[in-house]
Amino acid sequence: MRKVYLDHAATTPLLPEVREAMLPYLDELFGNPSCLHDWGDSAREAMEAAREQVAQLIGASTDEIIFTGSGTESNNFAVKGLALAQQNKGKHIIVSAIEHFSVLHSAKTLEKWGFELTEIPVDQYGTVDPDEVRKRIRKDTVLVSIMHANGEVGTIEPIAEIARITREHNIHFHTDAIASVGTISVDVKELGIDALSLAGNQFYGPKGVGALYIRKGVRIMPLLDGGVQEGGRRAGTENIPAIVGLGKAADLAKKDVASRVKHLGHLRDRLLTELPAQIDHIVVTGHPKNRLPGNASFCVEFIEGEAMLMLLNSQGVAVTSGSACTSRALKASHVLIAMGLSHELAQGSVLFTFGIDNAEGDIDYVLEVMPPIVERLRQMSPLYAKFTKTGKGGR
Amino acid sequence: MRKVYLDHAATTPLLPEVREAMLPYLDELFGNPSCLHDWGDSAREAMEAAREQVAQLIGASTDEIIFTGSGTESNNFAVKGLALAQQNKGKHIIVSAIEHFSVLHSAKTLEKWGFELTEIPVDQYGTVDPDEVRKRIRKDTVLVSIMHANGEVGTIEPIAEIARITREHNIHFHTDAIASVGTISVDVKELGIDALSLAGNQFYGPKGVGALYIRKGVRIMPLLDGGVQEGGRRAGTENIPAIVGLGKAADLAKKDVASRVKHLGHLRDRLLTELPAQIDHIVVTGHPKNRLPGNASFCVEFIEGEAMLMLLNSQGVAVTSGSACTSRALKASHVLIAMGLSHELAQGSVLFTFGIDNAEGDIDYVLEVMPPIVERLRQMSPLYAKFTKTGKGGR
Amino acid sequence: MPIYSEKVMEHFMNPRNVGEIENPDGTGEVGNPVCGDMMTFYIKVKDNRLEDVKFKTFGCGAAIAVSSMVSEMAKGKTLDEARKITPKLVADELEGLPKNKFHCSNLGAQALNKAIDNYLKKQAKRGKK
Amino acid sequence: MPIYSEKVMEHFMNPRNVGEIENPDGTGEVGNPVCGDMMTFYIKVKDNRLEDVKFKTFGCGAAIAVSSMVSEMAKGKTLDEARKITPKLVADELEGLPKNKFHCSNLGAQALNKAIDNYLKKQAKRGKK
Ligand SMILES: Cc1ncc(COP(=O)(O)O)c(C=O)c1O
Ligand SMILES: Cc1ncc(COP(=O)(O)O)c(C=O)c1O
Repeated sequence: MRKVYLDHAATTPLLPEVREAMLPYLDELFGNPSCLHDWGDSAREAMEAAREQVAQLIGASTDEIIFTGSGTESNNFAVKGLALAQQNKGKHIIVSAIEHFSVLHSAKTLEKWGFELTEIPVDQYGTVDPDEVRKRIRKDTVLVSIMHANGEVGTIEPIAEIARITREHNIHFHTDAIASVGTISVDVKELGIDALSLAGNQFYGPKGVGALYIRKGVRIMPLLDGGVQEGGRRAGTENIPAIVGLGKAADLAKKDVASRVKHLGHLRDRLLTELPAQIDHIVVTGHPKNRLPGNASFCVEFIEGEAMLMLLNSQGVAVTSGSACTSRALKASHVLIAMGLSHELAQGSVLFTFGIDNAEGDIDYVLEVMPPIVERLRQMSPLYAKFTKTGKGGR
Repeated sequence: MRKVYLDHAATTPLLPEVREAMLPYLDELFGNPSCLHDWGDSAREAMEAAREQVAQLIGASTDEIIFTGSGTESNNFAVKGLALAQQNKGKHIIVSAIEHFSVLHSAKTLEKWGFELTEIPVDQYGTVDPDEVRKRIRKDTVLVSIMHANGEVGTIEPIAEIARITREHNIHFHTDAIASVGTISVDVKELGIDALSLAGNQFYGPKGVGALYIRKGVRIMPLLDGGVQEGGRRAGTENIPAIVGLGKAADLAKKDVASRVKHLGHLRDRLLTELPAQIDHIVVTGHPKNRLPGNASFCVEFIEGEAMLMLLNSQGVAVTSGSACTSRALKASHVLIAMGLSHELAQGSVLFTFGIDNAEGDIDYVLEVMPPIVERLRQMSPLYAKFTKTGKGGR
Repeated sequence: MPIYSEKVMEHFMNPRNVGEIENPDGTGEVGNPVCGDMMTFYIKVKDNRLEDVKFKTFGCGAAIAVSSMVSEMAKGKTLDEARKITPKLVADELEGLPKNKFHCSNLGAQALNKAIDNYLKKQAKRGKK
Repeated sequence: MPIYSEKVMEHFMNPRNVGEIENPDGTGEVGNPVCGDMMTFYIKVKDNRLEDVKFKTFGCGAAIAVSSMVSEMAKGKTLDEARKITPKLVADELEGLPKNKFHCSNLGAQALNKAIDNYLKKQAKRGKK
């Protein structure tokens, strides 16, 4: 059976070059970069080279890059660390309603710690209106955190516009660019932001490593206290193999970003147009234009996402869904709900995310296996029965 | 030139079996365990098998193991998370004066957040007296955190005795066992503790992964907010290759712990006796009996540790030092100072930590190269000159 | 390690008794799409026995497998016997369900019970007439 | 990537002018072992020129390399010229020092200056006699 991985939003495979770059650091070059002997020297050298590669990818300088253990850690670090460092100035923060939980729940933790939290709504496409941010800024606002691109629906936010507003008001602005860095070009200077999160396993680098860009001069409280690694801002023995892998992935992304955008964009556009041509009562979610090149997300009416996902998996196709049943907490995607979709429609969520290894044949295969799956589940669905009998219950 | 790595306290190399176990997860088995398709299933299966291996190593059950990104993260998570979860009960915590900075600085952060902190002193061997803990327990004490073994001087603490006291008082007890797990046998039930930190790269497993044992029923606040990974207690895409490696390292450690203790203990004892036989004015630091089998730590009078370290490195020998000059913050080891050593003596710190690959020949080599290095630095030392002329300045 | 047992997967992939019964003797509908799952059971009763059981389900793999299993367990049983199909029994027959999916087995048993209630209510009405 | 430049390593591994001068014309001692480094400089002066410079140093690699470099830079210079050996010059000659080791170059220049001070004080005393 054909095996087609279309869940690159969840995690990406390692590029062979990335794996090759890592291997020596899982072997004889196992040193700890804090050490002053040869083993430490090699590790330090590798780490600083990787820092340069990551800095290059996003247009930062090396002393603005802090390595972390994951995208989630970068987001927790940024949101909590930037807010706590400024609590004498004010205790109000702003995030969007469609942030990843690592931002949203960090913000809620700050709420427990005495901060006030404003969630900015989004429109039907999942876009944040910069004016809405402007309206909600208060005298005591110290941090705005709005994601660069949403991994679930692919929508790219107008970060540069928002950053212009936060700069006018002298408020720190963090953006979660975990879903975008390495896939589309991201430049911290062009965006004009103060902090940015990225993660290795979103662009063919390893798991267990992320980075936080933090603009020179911006103060942040550590999330991980301990030794003086990373200039005292992030303690703990550095994960050198993963850091080296992240560096290599950054290097390759920088070189290949234009061709990635083109290749992924083509696959996405095919699926976005051809799947609805074959299946009735299916809705594209996310922004029609400003969206990640690899993201094709839909809601299929009258059926539920987990069942779709499992039947696709039985045909060798790996996808994900924002339905309540697929989440361990049994809640429909907060992103889809914030975009104004009904819970019923959100239940039919299915998300295809492409990677650089996917090819035309993969789209053909999806177009072949998906319609019968939808048909089969609809034949089982009491909602579809009601709709076909009464014409009611559709959108 | 012979290359002899004697800095296993800083980090250990990967065992070949560990590396082999990891490789498939850096390759085709790259899935995210939160996903419901085949790629996710393989990742989840590997992760749960590793959890079982780690649980086995320390006598815990699988639902008591939370994977983290490092030893430092485990310590931050435990200290902050256990204290914050109980702040309605009380706001006093107790740690020892020789904790690793990831515990000590976490405790200081809690102090900033309104907790009160008591540091327990240690004796000349770095041992915590359980009675000192008992004396300092207050009505509002909610957490005691004392390390199982100190990585710098090797001293093993009387954890079971202390745990008996904290249990009497119904206070949670966390122990940082990062320096001991995998090297000596550690059983959470025998120790009678509520939480325990361990890290992969201390026992031939990978960097970038740690674990926190947390006894069933003990509540903890997350350090990393976000998704519902690890039962909602530690968010972020799991670092599967590293987790698999940690599991394998745990499995090997469980099998080999007795032979490791014997082998390392023998090397340690040789150096602890033979080096002072060859070099005058050298002091063994740490406990003479209750000490980690791989740890031989000394202070050499009249000379400074970084210079020793560099000259040893020029002979191919990798060691570490607790001298002020070797620390990026230019402070002598707080452990040595807490044990009552003078700053002058602490400057002469040199730490040899053995690993399972070390052999008799490595000791012979150290005994060959070390005395001339000490002699050479002493010839350069104004303190030594003063001592030889006046007999003053020695201990 | 799939989250579902082999038995759940088998029933999900090949669900028994999917469909509607024309002129059913009783129907039971539970759940709603907001909370994720929705099941409608149709029964045909003869001599106090479930001669036929069919269902339609909107929901996850567990919901579909539970529906299939309940329909299979119920078919041929007397109404009293069918009442004794508890969520626990259904989950056991399916070789277990993930903790967060256990509510699906509640739904299945409920839907069947509702269909029986519906049948009995209709009977009572008919008796009155 | 070693933390030290090649030049620092070279001076550390082969320090010039280690030792004491018998009956020195001046000595300068700076630092103390608590803060990590301690240096003693010995000078021999002839015709207002540093005819010989020697040192003893307790300290890290940087401290030893700095001592060696300062001694080498100073040797043969007039006292006035030797006064102009600034920490910055020393660090530059050593092809840089890690940020947290820059204080070592201060110590080196200070010790030399102290030795010159000591020489001048002795001269002044002798002059008075
Ligand atoms: C936008 C965004 N933020 C944060 C994360 C969290 O990353 P991780 O789970 O790897 O820590 C993700 C993961 O997909 C993401 O897409
Ligand atoms: C006792 C102890 N605790 C904590 C740590 C911190 O571990 P890491 O730097 O790997 O996070 C170490 C590291 O050597 C240790 O020895």
